[in-house]
Amino acid sequence: MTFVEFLQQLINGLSLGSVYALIALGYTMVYGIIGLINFAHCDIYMVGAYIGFFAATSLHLPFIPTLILAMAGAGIVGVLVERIAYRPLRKASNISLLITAMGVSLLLENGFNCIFGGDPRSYPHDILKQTNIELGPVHTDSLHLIILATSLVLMVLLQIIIYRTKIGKAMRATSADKDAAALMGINVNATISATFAIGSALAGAAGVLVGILYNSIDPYMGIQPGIKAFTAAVFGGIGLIPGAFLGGLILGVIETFVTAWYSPLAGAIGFIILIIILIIKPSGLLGKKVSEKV
Amino acid sequence: MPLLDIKNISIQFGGLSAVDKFSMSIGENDIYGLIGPNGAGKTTVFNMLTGVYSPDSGTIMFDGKSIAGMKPYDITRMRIARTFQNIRLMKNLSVLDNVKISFVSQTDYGLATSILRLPAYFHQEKDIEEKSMALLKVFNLDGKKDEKAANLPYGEQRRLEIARALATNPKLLLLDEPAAGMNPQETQELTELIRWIREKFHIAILLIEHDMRLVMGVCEKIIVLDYGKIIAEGTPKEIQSNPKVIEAYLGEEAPHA
Amino acid sequence: MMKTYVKKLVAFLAASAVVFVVFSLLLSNGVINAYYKQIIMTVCINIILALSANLIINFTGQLTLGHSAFMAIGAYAAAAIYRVGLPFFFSLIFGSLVAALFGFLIGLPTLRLKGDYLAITTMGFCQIIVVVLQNIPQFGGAQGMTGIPAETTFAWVFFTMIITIIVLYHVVNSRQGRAMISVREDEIAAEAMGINTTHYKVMAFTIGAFFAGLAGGLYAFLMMFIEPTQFNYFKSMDLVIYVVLGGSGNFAGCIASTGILTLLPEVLRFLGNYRMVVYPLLLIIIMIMRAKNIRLSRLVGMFRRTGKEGDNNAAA
Amino acid sequence: MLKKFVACALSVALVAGFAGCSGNASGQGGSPAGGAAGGTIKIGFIGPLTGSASSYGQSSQRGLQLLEEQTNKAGGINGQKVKVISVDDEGKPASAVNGGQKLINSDKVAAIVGPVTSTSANSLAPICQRYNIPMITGTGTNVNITKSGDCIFRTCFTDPFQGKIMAKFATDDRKAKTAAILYNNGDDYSKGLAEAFKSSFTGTIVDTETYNTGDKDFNAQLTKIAPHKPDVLFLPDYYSVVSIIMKEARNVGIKSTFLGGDGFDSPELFSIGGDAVNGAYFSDHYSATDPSKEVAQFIKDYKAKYNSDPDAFAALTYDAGKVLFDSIKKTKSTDANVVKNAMKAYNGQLVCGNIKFDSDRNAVKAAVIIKTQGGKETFYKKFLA
Repeated sequence: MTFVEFLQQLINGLSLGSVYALIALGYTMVYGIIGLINFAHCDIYMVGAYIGFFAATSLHLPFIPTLILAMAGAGIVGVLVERIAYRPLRKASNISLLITAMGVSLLLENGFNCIFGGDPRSYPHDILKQTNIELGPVHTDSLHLIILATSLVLMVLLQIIIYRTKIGKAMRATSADKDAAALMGINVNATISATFAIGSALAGAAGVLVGILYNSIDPYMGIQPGIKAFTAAVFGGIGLIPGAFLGGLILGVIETFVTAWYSPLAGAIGFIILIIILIIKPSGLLGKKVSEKV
Repeated sequence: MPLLDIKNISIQFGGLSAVDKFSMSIGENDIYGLIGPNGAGKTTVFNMLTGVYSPDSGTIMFDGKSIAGMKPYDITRMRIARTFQNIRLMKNLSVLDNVKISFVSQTDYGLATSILRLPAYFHQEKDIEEKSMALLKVFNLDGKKDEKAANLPYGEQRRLEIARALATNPKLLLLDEPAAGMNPQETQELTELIRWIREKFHIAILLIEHDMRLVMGVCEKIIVLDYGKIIAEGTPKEIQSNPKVIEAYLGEEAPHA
Repeated sequence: MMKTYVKKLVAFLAASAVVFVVFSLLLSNGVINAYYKQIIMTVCINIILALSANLIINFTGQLTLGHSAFMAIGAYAAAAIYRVGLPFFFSLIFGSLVAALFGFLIGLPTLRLKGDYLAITTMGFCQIIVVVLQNIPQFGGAQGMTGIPAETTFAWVFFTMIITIIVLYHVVNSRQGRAMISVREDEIAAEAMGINTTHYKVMAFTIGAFFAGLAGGLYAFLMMFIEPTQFNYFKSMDLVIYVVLGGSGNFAGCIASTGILTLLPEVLRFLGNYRMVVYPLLLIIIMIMRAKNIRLSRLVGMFRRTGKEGDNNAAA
Repeated sequence: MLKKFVACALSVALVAGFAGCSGNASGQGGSPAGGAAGGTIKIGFIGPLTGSASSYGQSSQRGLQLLEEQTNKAGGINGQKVKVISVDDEGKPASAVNGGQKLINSDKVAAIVGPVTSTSANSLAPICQRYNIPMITGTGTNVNITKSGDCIFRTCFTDPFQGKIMAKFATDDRKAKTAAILYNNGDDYSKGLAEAFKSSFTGTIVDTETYNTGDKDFNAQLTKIAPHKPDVLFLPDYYSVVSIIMKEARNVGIKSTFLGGDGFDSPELFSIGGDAVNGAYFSDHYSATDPSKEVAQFIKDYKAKYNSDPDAFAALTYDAGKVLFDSIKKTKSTDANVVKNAMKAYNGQLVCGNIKFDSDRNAVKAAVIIKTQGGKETFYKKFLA
């Protein structure tokens, strides 16, 4: 593997990683605040892609309005899912919430398959020009850079929201202890809805961008990237915004180099790393160790 | 040779020495109290004794063997039992089942015996049943043997936790603030109970407690800890009048009566 | 103590024999055609799987999302060794032992983890095993293993289920079972009572893996064809759903919920395309009902309540 | 404890009974001769109508339903109406077996068209063989499927056949010395074709890389292949995946000619892949621009019913149904043994070319090589391996 090839694979890794990071942000936010492995998150990503698709094709909207419409739409779906399916289970055990999330995931996937059919659809070609960028011997393309930039911007934006705004403080309080937060006068339900709104909007944005990048969307597009992004979120330290971003990038790079080395292993490498990390440092790369007081 | 002999154990958490050269020894049938203001290191000493932490230095000899750094379940098998400050009962299980669990480490029939229901299973289970019921009768909880542990009133939950600890047939019983949250009447009953346990089970007891009525009423010897160091040792009367103890508790020089 | 136990066991075996005879008659004279026989046998296999997962999830309180990996190992090991010439019964046992070994190997490192982290790690292991199986040429890789003879009959499946129920019931109602339940209730208190919690978690994992392997072996010789993605973590999720809806810790609830939830997709077949929309919808509704304390097992209870016994708990 | 168990077992039996009568209610009583009860001939269809392979299943179903409509409009077979009963196997072998058992034993179908995916076909074949129900798949290319017995037929190529064709095409027509292969290690169709190509390609295979179902980023593999500069890059997978690979390959600077199998055939190939897809060659059963009247008629009828262009799945399943319907018409009976023999002796000109069966009941037919040009599939060459 020549140096140029190494550099190119690094760029490939970062591009793939930026896609994972973008989706992982939503996962880590929802998990960080209400401790739920939201299986349905990757399907809200799919819903966002479809809303963007219809905005771009039937409403002929250019890129920015499509993106905003998709984020808004996905946000609303996220809030509805939380309001209808998750809120009644707020007191229930963790496993019941997990199963309900699984149910919502299947409902969204098969529902969309029933309504829109399973055939892949693609965004109009001119919605976001994908130009090839040559940096000397190595190359990348404008779309991957946009995705990397978007996930960076969204990460910073999220950090500001969470650590600089009132709603952010409410989120952190709810994440620390729902009941205590309620005692402090924080409207826990509104905070959780806000978390889902933001997390789902992120998923919507990811859906549109990735839908355009690979130029194909289908009702089951969320499953595979969902697992990878979720692995990245845990890998980076579940519940930590920078963790999701870092975890996504590192996972992308590692997966790319393993694929380059011996590709049949690529499918499992994401999980192998995850397990090693979890056994050595259960709270992930950036997470801090939380031991139970006797 | 004392039952328990602790020599100069200390432990630091991130540079802050929680316990500094703590030494103490208890005989076969003594009741000692360990008191001190909050954060003095009482529970840390307890946790070192029960294997939750292992001391940075010093030795803990129990029954002639060193137990520093041993795993909690091994220490229990060395016949040291403990209760918890915030009563860790098995809430969803019945009172009887809570006690039966203590006999797991004392019985030895294997998995195959369980699966095939060989005679050894029935003998040992009958034995467990009888011992558990006997213990519950002694703590007059036998009437509520099928009651869920969570449904018991606070006083009875504390009694069940002590009964469960005694079920592991200990030589030394460690009580972690047993009177916490108890009204005077319950504390009085607890004092009787502890005295009675010592007579009936011939065991040593080490008690951490803030409730002075209980400590003074029950303990033969009291050790006072402050900022991880022993500042006083002696009989209840000596401790009551010791100026350093009062200062540690009340914070300023006591007016000379 | 022994007397009551023997009485209960004999009554249970008698009842099972009655059920077996009833079903065999229905099968032989065609009232239950091959389609329902296939489903009922799948129900029995799922019950073995659910009970083994129940031991880990409900009794020992360790949420595993990778239980179907042991089913895969059992299926492939049994099918492979059978092809080498081992008779059917010993192939099943071999498959189960290999699965139990993996249960032990996977259990040791992961069982230090708690709650969600354990769930994620076991899910990871499940996907790794699927990828590994896809890369073993002798097992046919992604094309799967064809030509497995149909050795599994209704008798095999039914009696294996009965034996599984008895064995797991015996484990739960013994000192080992009590130790596992104490781990679920409060691990720190259990350690303070002299129980090596890791030892019993790994034991629960290994026993669970053994029976999952056994169910996998029966599945392979029922389906006559196995391929890796059948056993991915979606299958584990099905098991978690059966176990959780079965109610915490009682055998009858777990059996009932597994039976009903295995039949549900088949009963809903008349819905055609909407089947896979209605099924998750029902799932969500059941979970919400459950949270509002309208328990599925109690629903079934109301439906066939005879005695006065309440929803008694673990050490039934 | 025991009382509970007996109660549960009875409740499970009850539910099974309920399912039983609901099942029987839909079929008008079990008649001995398969599905020929009274007015209608019942034919089963199995395919992934949900799950990640749902677009292939739905497309195949549309093909068969088109044939059903045409046949019934023309008075059915020997005066009897045809009724297609569809079952969704979610792309899972276990559901295929359950679904198949339902069709055979509850709906009492005369024969089964499908399953669509090889894994489901492999799992259902032995069961159809055991119940002596003819099963004909239009799209299951795994070579083991028809080995289950004489009831099992296939109207598409087998993986080895198609792999051999593309290997010969690469060396003879494209004069390729070096080749690279990129295939889905988790998919039976993709792996089968890749291995067949590898074994019959006379040139040197410079690199073989794999990916998994659901992957959409192939830059890592393509960057590794690029320096080898292979003459041809063989991509044995379905259109929804290969279109993305070709686009990314051009971005990575790979200039090789793309080769593939019948999985390429779909109008979506161009809408997803864009310009990168042009200049590729793939083997297929028929060409949309083939002047034969069967092809033209099929495309016209398909467009009329669904106002979209058919893909290979629709055409192949249409043909599979046609072979079955013609055989039942010829023998004037739905008895399995009679129909089976008629199908074995079948020789007809269908949408996907002339079809007759070899001793293993695999279709023997000429392959067509299609070239993608200017956003359209164009007929390039007929090819008899």
